[in-house]
Amino acid sequence: MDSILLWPILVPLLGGLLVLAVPRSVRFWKESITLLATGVNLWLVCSLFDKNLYYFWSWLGFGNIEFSLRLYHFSSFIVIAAGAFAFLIGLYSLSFMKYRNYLRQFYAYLLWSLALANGAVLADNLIVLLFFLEALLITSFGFIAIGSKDSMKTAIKAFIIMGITDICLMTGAIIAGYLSGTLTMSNIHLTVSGLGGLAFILMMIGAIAKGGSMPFHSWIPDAAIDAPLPFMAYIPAALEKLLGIYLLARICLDLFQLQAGSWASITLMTIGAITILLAVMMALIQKDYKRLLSYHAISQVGYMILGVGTALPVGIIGGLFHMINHAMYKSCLFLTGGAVEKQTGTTDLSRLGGIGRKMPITFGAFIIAAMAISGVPPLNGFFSKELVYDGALKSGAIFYLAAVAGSFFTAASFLKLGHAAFLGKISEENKQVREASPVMLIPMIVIAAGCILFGVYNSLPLQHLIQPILSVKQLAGERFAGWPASSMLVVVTCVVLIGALINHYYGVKSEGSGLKAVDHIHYAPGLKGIYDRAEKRYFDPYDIGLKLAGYLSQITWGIDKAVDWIYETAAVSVSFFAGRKARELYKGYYASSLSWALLGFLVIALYLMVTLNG
Amino acid sequence: MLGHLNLLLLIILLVSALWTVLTRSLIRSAIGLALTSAVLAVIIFRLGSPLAAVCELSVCAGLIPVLFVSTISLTHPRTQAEKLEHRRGRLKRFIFLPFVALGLGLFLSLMKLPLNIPSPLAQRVYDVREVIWNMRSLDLIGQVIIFLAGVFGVVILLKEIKSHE
Amino acid sequence: MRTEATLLGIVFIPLLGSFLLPLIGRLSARFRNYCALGLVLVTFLLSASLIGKVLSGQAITVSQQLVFGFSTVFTADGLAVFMASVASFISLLIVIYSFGYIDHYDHQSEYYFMVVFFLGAMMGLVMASNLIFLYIFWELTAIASWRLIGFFREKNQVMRADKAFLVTFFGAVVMLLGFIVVYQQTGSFDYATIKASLNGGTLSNLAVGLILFGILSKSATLPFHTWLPDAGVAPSPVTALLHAAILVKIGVYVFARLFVATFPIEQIWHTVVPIIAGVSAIVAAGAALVETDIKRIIAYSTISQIGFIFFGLATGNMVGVAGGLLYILAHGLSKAGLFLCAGIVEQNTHVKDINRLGGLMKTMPFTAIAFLACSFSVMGIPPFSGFFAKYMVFAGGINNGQIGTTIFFMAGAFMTILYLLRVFYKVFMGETGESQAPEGSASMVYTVVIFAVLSLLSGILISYPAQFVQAALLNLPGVK
Amino acid sequence: MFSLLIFVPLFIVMLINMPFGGIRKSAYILAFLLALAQIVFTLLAFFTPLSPLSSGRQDILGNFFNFRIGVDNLTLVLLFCIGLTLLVTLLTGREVVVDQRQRFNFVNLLVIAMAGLNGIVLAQDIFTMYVFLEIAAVASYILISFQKGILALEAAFKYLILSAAASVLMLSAIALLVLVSGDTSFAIISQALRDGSGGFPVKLALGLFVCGFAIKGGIIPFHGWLPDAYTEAPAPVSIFLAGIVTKTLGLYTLIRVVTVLFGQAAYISQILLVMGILSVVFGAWMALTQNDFKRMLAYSSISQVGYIILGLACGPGWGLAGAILHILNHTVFKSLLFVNSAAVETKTGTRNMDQLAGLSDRMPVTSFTSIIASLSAAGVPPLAGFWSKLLIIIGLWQAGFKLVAVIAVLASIITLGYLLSIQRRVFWGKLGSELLNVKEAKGGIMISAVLLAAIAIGVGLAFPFIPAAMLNSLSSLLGG
Repeated sequence: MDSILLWPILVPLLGGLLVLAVPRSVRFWKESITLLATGVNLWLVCSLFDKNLYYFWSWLGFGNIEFSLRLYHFSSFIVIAAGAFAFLIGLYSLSFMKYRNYLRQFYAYLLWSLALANGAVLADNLIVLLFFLEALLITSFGFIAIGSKDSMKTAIKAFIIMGITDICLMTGAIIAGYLSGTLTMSNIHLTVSGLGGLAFILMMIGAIAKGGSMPFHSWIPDAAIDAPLPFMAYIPAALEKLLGIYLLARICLDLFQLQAGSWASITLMTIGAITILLAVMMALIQKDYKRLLSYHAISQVGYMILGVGTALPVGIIGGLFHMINHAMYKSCLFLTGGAVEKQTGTTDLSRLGGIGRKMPITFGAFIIAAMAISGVPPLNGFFSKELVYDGALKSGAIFYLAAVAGSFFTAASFLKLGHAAFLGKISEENKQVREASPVMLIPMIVIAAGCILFGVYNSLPLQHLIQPILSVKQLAGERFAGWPASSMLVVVTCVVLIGALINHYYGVKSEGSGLKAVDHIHYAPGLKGIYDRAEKRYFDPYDIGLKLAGYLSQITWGIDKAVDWIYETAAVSVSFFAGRKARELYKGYYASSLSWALLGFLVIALYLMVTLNG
Repeated sequence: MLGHLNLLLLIILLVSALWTVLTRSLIRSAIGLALTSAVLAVIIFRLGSPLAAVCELSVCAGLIPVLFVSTISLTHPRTQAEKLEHRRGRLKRFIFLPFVALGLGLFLSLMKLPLNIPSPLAQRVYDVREVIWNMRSLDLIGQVIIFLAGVFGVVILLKEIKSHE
Repeated sequence: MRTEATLLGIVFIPLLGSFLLPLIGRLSARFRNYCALGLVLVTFLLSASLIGKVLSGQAITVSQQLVFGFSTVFTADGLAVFMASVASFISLLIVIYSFGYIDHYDHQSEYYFMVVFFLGAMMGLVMASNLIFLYIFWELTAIASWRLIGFFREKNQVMRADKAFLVTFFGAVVMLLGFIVVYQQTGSFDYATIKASLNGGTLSNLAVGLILFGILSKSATLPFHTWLPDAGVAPSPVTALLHAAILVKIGVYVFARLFVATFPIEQIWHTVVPIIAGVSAIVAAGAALVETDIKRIIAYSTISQIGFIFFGLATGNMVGVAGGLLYILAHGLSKAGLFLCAGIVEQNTHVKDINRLGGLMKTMPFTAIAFLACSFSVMGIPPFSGFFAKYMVFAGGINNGQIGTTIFFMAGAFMTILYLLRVFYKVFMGETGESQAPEGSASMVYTVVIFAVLSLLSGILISYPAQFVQAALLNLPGVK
Repeated sequence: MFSLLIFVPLFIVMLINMPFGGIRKSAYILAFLLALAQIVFTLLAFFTPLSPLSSGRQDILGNFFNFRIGVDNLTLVLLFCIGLTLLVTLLTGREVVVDQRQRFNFVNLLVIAMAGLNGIVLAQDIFTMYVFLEIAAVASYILISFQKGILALEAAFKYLILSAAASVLMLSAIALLVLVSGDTSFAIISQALRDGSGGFPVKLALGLFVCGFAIKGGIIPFHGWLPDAYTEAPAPVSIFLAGIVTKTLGLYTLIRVVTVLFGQAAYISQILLVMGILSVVFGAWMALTQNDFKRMLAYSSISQVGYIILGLACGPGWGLAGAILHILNHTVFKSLLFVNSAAVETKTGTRNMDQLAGLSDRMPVTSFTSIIASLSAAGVPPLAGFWSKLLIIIGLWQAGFKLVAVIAVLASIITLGYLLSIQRRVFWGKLGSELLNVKEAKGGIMISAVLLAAIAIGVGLAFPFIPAAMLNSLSSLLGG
């Protein structure tokens, strides 16, 4: 009974309520509350690191529905990461969100999201997990909705996608609970077969959708435009990756014993590979800073899924490492995007350019993060990708190829982005641009430093944070820290990165600007048509799904109308028809009345005669 | 021979009844009714119930036609148009009737119904006065009320017709 | 003895008191309103006062030797008190809302008369402990709803009212046949006697099937559902009352009362009923996605959600049945809130077509937020109570081994999210529609906000209703 | 004692026709008192312990004239209905038959008819019954036509023609019975029928009786006269005809002769079932298509009488008890509906429902009482009609006529359908401009409407409390 486990949930929750409770006119209150709450939370979770704690409260008392929380190595690592991001982004928002509307709501959502995320990570009972995870829907919805005037559509899109996948997750969790007879996550150990397979698929859908993988991704690019930028850095880039991949790892490692080479593993890896490729291809052609980043947020989750999906220790470690790395560099990238937006007022790449000199620190943070995401050694992204490559290659060359190709396009698109935004000629309107405020710079610098730290000194995260997640038996004595084991992979990576650089120079040379550096791919024969359609959202699974739902509802509408027709028309007209016909038999003549009476009598007499002897 | 007489009487009864119904003149219809009742009285008499026969003769053949004729005398004759209207299609509705009657007769004769039953009534013979005054006094009162009602009806309806004139 | 008086009071105070309302209405409209509120309040307090008693496992019975060999007339056990408390509480709020809503219209006395009468009939139905009394109160609710649906008395509305009455009457008389079959089988109409004479056996399938007709028609489940969307022509508090609190819950309650709490039925029904409910849930959800009249959409949503409740109750295990009952609570609160929000929108804008509405968030923010919160609860998003209800219903289904049916219901849950957000977006967001109307009157807005808050609170504090439900479900034959 | 019920009316008829000065003026009062007295008298007799057939009672007049009359519960029910209907008819007639001379005739005929009806009910002799039947019939012909309308004359004539056919059939049947048994007393005939096998003549007599009574009772396919007569008769006469005349002439006789005298054989049940179900269904269907208020009620009568026939078909048991109770209930609610139609017709001058609308605000009492009557007619609890229909359906089911029970139950939906359409077309909807000055009916109509509605409600509410013994005595008329 370690009720201290409740505090990481309660502190941000109450903080959020306080933010809302205080009148708008009190200045600095919401900001200080936010910082205080996230700070306390960070301190709290750090102090709890690597302890084993358990909290239990008989919630409903039946149906295994108990409120149990469990802190152990893996979850403490995730809550620390979440707490750190929350704190940094809270800090960043102080400046970024200034003079914006709905500030109180923004901070409340920020704190609540943290509380819910903590709850979801700490949960040791599936329903507690679902409770917190699904409640995140509301905060995300609110977050996006307050972004701009037209953001409600995106908010709804996000809500629908996540809501539907959460229902899948719920059903999967119920099946898992049914199969194992308990909802306590630490006691569930199932195999992926039969009904368990269904449960796995459903839960996996929930997890990867949380992570933002294809085909549940399409709200993220829209949200990048509509939602407030700290939201992007906070939720899709950091929290949801943490939660989604955490969940996926829990599913694959604890709840189900995923076997390497099994169909479930292949499925996961396929999803991962496809996500990597398709999303990065889309990222490549984006002309908007935030939108481009958002596609990368999707693409990178493919690596994690691919890594975890291999079901090999190296892959899993790589995937998890990539998760934390991605949370870092992607939020850093979004933060630089936010700084650019704040200072220049736009994120449209065609209106940017050359601001690197005006905003050197931002540019520097960008370079580090971009190198990290492209997998340039010795930054953290490089090491995690190498681990994933290793796992992928062991599982199948095709997955490896996809991953490497993804890496190529990632590098290419970031070269384009950096070139278009920070280098080149500065436009007239951006002449007066200045560096962002220190409150915004600190988080970027901290995170960028983190990227370098986790790269150069990668044994810190790997040995202390990630490796203990796997049991000793699973690890089988392997070590993953330090320089990658296979130098062949490193060579290939370097070749690919150099290739990307060459490609960039070729593109700039032929098209004449950084913005158009990848136009030769964009407008390549065959690709152009696909791209055009993709930009028009022909391939948006959300739209396709809605259309399908529309057809289905038309059918059911028809059924409904048909049933109604029976009551409204058929029953009524049969009755009226019968009534009219019956009346026509009696025209009101004496004769007809008499004849009917006579006929009746005859029938009765006949009947009596027939039954006479019977 | 006597059986043939009964048959003859029945045929006369049928013919006069049909004439009563089918004729277009109300007066003739009333006369037909009287005739029918008279024939019926004869039949009843022949079946051995003289009292009933007398009643039938006095009431149905005497009183009622008189009432009818006196009522009819208050009406005005039909116009030509009304006659035409009345004539049209008047009998068509009954075309099926002979066939039904014929078919029914055939059917019944084929059924060979066991209609002859021993009559317990034959063993008891009551005096008519005894029957009327001692055994069926309530019926008698009932008859009186029927007459009362009938008189009311005639009074009300005749007054009605008079007030129309 | 005192508790028996309480029990009789729950039924007869509103039932008989309602007849006074038109008389009081001749004296003072305001006083009549408060009297109506008072009657409902007394009903609620009396039912709430029994909670402690039934939680300890007791059942209160009123006995009287009557014709047909009835010996028990009313029984209040956990299930009944739960239902009575929920229904009377929701009605209480709806009456408060009516103060603001109804005071523009004629025939107010009849309105309050019928609403209170309706509640009384519901209480009688809930407490009844023999089939004939059940049927009597069942039809009393039908009469009241008939008058209420046709409240505006335009031809169209009256036709709809007649349709509702006829369809439910159809179900009811078929159900009566079912009761007669039960009588034929067991020789009694008393629950207790029937149960005793069944002696562990099951009710005949014919009886169950016939009774289901009534239940499905009253609870507006496919294929007897079409009267419910049409009943949307009624005043909004009435639709809230019909859809959320009382009318459609009757069928569900009777299902729980007869087939879960009292009589054992054959195993096949635990499969058949979920399938019917599933089809109903899907069809109605689809229709809700196509429909454009705001009240009809919410009505279809009710039909769809009722399917979930049936699913839970029909699973026949603790989690599922408890989920079904909690669903009644959750759905009652949130759906009442939705209808009352729709009522505010409709009354202030005079538009019901969602394509002609829009952007009302700006002018009626409280209504919009309340609508959204209630929608979340219906969708089953934590921490609203709908989440727990939905979870437990699904869990019940899966524990019963009905994976396929549960997947079917999953699709229903997807569509719930779609159509509710569609309504919200089209009404409160997006382009400004034809008419921009201000927020409704205070009593109306307070009521919807209270409903939204209650939806939330009942989720956060789920353990209280859940414990109540659990206590109510102990030792029932239909709950394993 | 009971023979007074025949003699007092007779005496009053004679008295008021005496050429004394003021006696004509008091005719109405006398008749009114007579009706009241009969009600009180029957109620007194009903609630004092009574042997099944009170032949041993003090009956000085009866002994003096050597009458064969007898009284049992069935008789008492009918006598009560006669008194009640007469009372209501007189009350309504006061408002409708304004002309003094006409009213005098009207009262005279009513009292004569009453003597006839009482005679039918009390008679213990088949021929006596026939004679009194003719009294009631003759009085009815004149009552239908006494207001000189050409259509009414035609209707009366039609009734006359078909009644003549009925008389022929009945007389032939009586003759056959006399042939078989040698006497006309019920006791002796019954004895003879039970002793001998009877054979074809008995069956033929039965068939003839059934057809004769069916014509009098207006059962399909023998109903040709009924709609016209009910529709075209003056309003109070319609009440009288629908309320009691056809019931006594057709149904009471059917019970007394066919069910009691002949004993319930399977083939009788079959015939009654077929006629009953035809009447129920087609009566309801034909009622559905009417636009004329009274004509709809007339067809409704056919349909309701069908239920009574169905109850009879079940034989002794709850079906028979239900049939007898339904006679009472039908008297109450159908009279009430005709009273309402009289109110509407006198105040608006039309019976065409398409020309009416929205009268509920102008005529609240009429509207309310018509709802009570309609619901009672459709068998909606807790009104009286529900219980009798319930008994009939239970009887049918127990007797094994399950399909018929289902059809009968479903037909009650059509019943409710057309009765609701009366509400919709006459009382709800928008008030037309030409109806703005309509006022509520006054005096007698109001009193009778309220009285009948109170009985309909009262019987319904009191039914569960009636002692089982009373039901049993109704259901075991055969001595079984």
